[in-house]
Amino acid sequence: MSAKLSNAQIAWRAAQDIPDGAYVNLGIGFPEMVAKFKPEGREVVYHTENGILGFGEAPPAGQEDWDLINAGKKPVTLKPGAAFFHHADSFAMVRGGHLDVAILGAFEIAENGDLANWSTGPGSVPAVGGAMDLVHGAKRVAVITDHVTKDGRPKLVKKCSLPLTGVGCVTRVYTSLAVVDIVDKRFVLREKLPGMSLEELQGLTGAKLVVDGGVKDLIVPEV
Amino acid sequence: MSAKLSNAQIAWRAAQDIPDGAYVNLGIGFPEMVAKFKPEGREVVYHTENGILGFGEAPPAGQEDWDLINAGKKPVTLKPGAAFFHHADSFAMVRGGHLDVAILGAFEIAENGDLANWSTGPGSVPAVGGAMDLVHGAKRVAVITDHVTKDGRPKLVKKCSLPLTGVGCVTRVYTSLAVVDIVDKRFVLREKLPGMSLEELQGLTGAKLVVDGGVKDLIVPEV
Amino acid sequence: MDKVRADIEAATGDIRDGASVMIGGFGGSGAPIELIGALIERYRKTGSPGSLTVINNNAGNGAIGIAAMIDAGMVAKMVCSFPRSSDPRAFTERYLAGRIELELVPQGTLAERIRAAGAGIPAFYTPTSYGTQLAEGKPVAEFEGRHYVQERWLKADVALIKAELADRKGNLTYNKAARNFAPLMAMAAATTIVQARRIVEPGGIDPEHVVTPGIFVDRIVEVAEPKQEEVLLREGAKQ
Amino acid sequence: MDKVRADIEAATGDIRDGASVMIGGFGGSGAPIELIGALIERYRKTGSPGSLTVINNNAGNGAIGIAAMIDAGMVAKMVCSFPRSSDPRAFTERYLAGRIELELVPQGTLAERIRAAGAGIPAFYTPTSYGTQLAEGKPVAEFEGRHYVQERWLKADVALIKAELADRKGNLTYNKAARNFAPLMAMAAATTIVQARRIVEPGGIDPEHVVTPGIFVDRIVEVAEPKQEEVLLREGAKQ
Repeated sequence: MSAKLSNAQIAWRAAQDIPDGAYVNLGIGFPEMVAKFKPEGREVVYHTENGILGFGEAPPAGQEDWDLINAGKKPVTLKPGAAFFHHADSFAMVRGGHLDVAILGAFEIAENGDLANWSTGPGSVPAVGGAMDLVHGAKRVAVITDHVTKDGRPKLVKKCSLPLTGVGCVTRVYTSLAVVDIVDKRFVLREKLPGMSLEELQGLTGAKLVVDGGVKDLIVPEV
Repeated sequence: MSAKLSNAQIAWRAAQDIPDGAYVNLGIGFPEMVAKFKPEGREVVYHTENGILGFGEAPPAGQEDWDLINAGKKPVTLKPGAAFFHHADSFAMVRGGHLDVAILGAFEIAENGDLANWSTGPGSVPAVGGAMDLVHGAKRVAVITDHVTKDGRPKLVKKCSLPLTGVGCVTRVYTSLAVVDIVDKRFVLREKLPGMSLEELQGLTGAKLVVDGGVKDLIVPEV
Repeated sequence: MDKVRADIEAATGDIRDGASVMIGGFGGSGAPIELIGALIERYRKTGSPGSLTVINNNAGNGAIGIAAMIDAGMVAKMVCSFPRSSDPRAFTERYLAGRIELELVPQGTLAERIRAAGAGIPAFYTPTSYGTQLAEGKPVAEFEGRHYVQERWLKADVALIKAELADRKGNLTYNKAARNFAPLMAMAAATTIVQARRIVEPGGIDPEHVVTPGIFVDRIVEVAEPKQEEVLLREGAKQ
Repeated sequence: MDKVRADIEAATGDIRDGASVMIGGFGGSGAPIELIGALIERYRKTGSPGSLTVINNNAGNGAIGIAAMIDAGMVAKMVCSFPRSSDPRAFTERYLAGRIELELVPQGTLAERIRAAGAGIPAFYTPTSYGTQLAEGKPVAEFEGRHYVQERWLKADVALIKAELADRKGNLTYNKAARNFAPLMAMAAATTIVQARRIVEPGGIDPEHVVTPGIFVDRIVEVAEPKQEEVLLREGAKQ
């Protein structure tokens, strides 16, 4: 198996597609890393479920205000032009289609756009948070993920085996090996690591990778 | 026919039943007059549909602020502890059962508590405003009205002939002749003008006036 | 991200024939007189935008604001709760002559339908209007023994609203009870256009005091000395 | 009308066994630690109030706040969106042992169900959770070709919330993102009890800046130097 992108590199790649002036929600955990790689000169307004628009990076250690946190309960700062609001207004922004982009993590993504990212099934404590709202709210729902699970099984599949977060909601997937769009219930390959053949990539993918137009090289700097 | 209460006297009588600390909405027009007669020492917080809690009386002439008006579009002032909010929050207060009392005008009130007060039927421009929300929202919905129409027909009736504002919503009616509760879909007479016999009053009423407990004299000062 | 536009014409020039237009205000309080004026002027010059559906609590007063739009003949339909005013001639004449359509909506239902559109809620149940003419044809459901009417969200192509302060990112405050429907309409329209008495830099409004967050706002123009509809009416003004 | 109570015990003393209790806060931000503390203390002394249903975004962290309530054994059921935290032991142990019930609700649906209760909306439709386990058993409807799930309002007997400023009539402001669920819970509970960092006279809060109008508030106590849950956690505190 070829080299693959690091999480930081996947986040970098996803960040390149966020347009100037976008309102963006980054899921807790790995997706939060996308903010680090916002291209210079683009202005992005970050939304967090717990009621802030326009927050910025973490404060220096020791200067945390624990009433000023993001959805991952991590301390943040405010940018000029920020606003506070309550949870119903916050999810009006989400559900009402006002966010331009939501970027989430995934356990599995099906070729029809179904996403599973909240429950690994019985035996654990289920926790859904805002994920089910985000997947039906943002104008564009993207996923960042390793291409395969830790034990090498595909995360891009024909049909999700884990409990769904949403039906037909994902439009683009950024993985450690490729960039894949979901169009008409099919995975359409847009970019792949240059060192990897299509056959090799298909072998690590649980559903057909369609080529429709050209496939670009997925080239990401060291970050 | 005996003497009857003036509108001011009807409003005075209704005002006596507003408890200390109540949140109250007074319908536009005649019901607005109730505020004038709030008994000394009672604190009442007035709500207006267009987004104010805690407004006070009209400003002196020449000092009107036309962005500070009530639902009747009349200029008001603010009391200490007032608050502004938008229309959805305003009607959350109404529909959510947070108002203690709403006092409205009426064309007709039926013995089952139905109210008609918004439309005189075809041929005119219908206008409903907040009345249909108020009748299903406030904890107590009272009506103030002349006991009969201008041409002498009863306004308290078996069944409303005009388009309804709400079904089974009125609990007390203050008229120019009597105070009538609606209990189990019947008019229960509580107070009547002392100079008027029950028979006389019944003759001016379009449905049976039940006596259940004593009937007090309706005694109202000159106001 | 600078939502400020050079002038009202630049902010409103793409509103088209047949558009649904939410207009903030309750009576004269909050009425965006200058935004409305620009539409009327364009309609008089070019015949467009006409056949509008206008959503407001009322249906105009005297000969300014929404009444002037109606008089100009650019309004095909009003969605409102209370089409009466101290001088309702403009609407009343056309309504009684069958030349303007009316969708009458209880005020709280109107507010909630607009909020629902902004919040991605396609339908909700309310006790309001149950058993009345205004519920005819609408689904009814019973919850815990009480009857409710199903109401649908109400979206629009454009919202025209009047704010007190706006920052360049679109965060807004309002003046007193002029707030009324504006924060809801800003959420519910595809394009929200604001006239603000003053535009400040980002940071010029305390994040705790923002009433409408910028995400709901698309275009802002400064109208430093806005006309107040009620004052104009009392002056007998025409628009 | 003075909603101020002498102390927390006077404000919370009538909360009973089996009550449903909404508790403001998102993680530690907005958690009313002192109000919760009074309930725990009373439960330890008297065995009451127990068998509570607690409604919060989370299910506690470490050994303070809601986690301490769970540890004390006074919580029969949690209604929340995210029962995970940096130290979720209290809830996790009882949940996996089948000793506490969980109603898992998507976060936006939780917020909207609470608002709906406060706004007199018994049910609404949302796209959230359509086609998932969390929609099982719920009515589904189609509007304009898209599927939605019917959700019901969520009421409670009591709301415990933390405010920044309160005036004696109950008008409230909050501190930054500590606002979160509090304004909604204040609307949705039969009795809303507030701990405020500072109580001011009516007029001490600008009417334009009120976040929760007093009509939604029943009782207020001043807690001048409230503990912050996250700070306590990092100190390893127990409650």
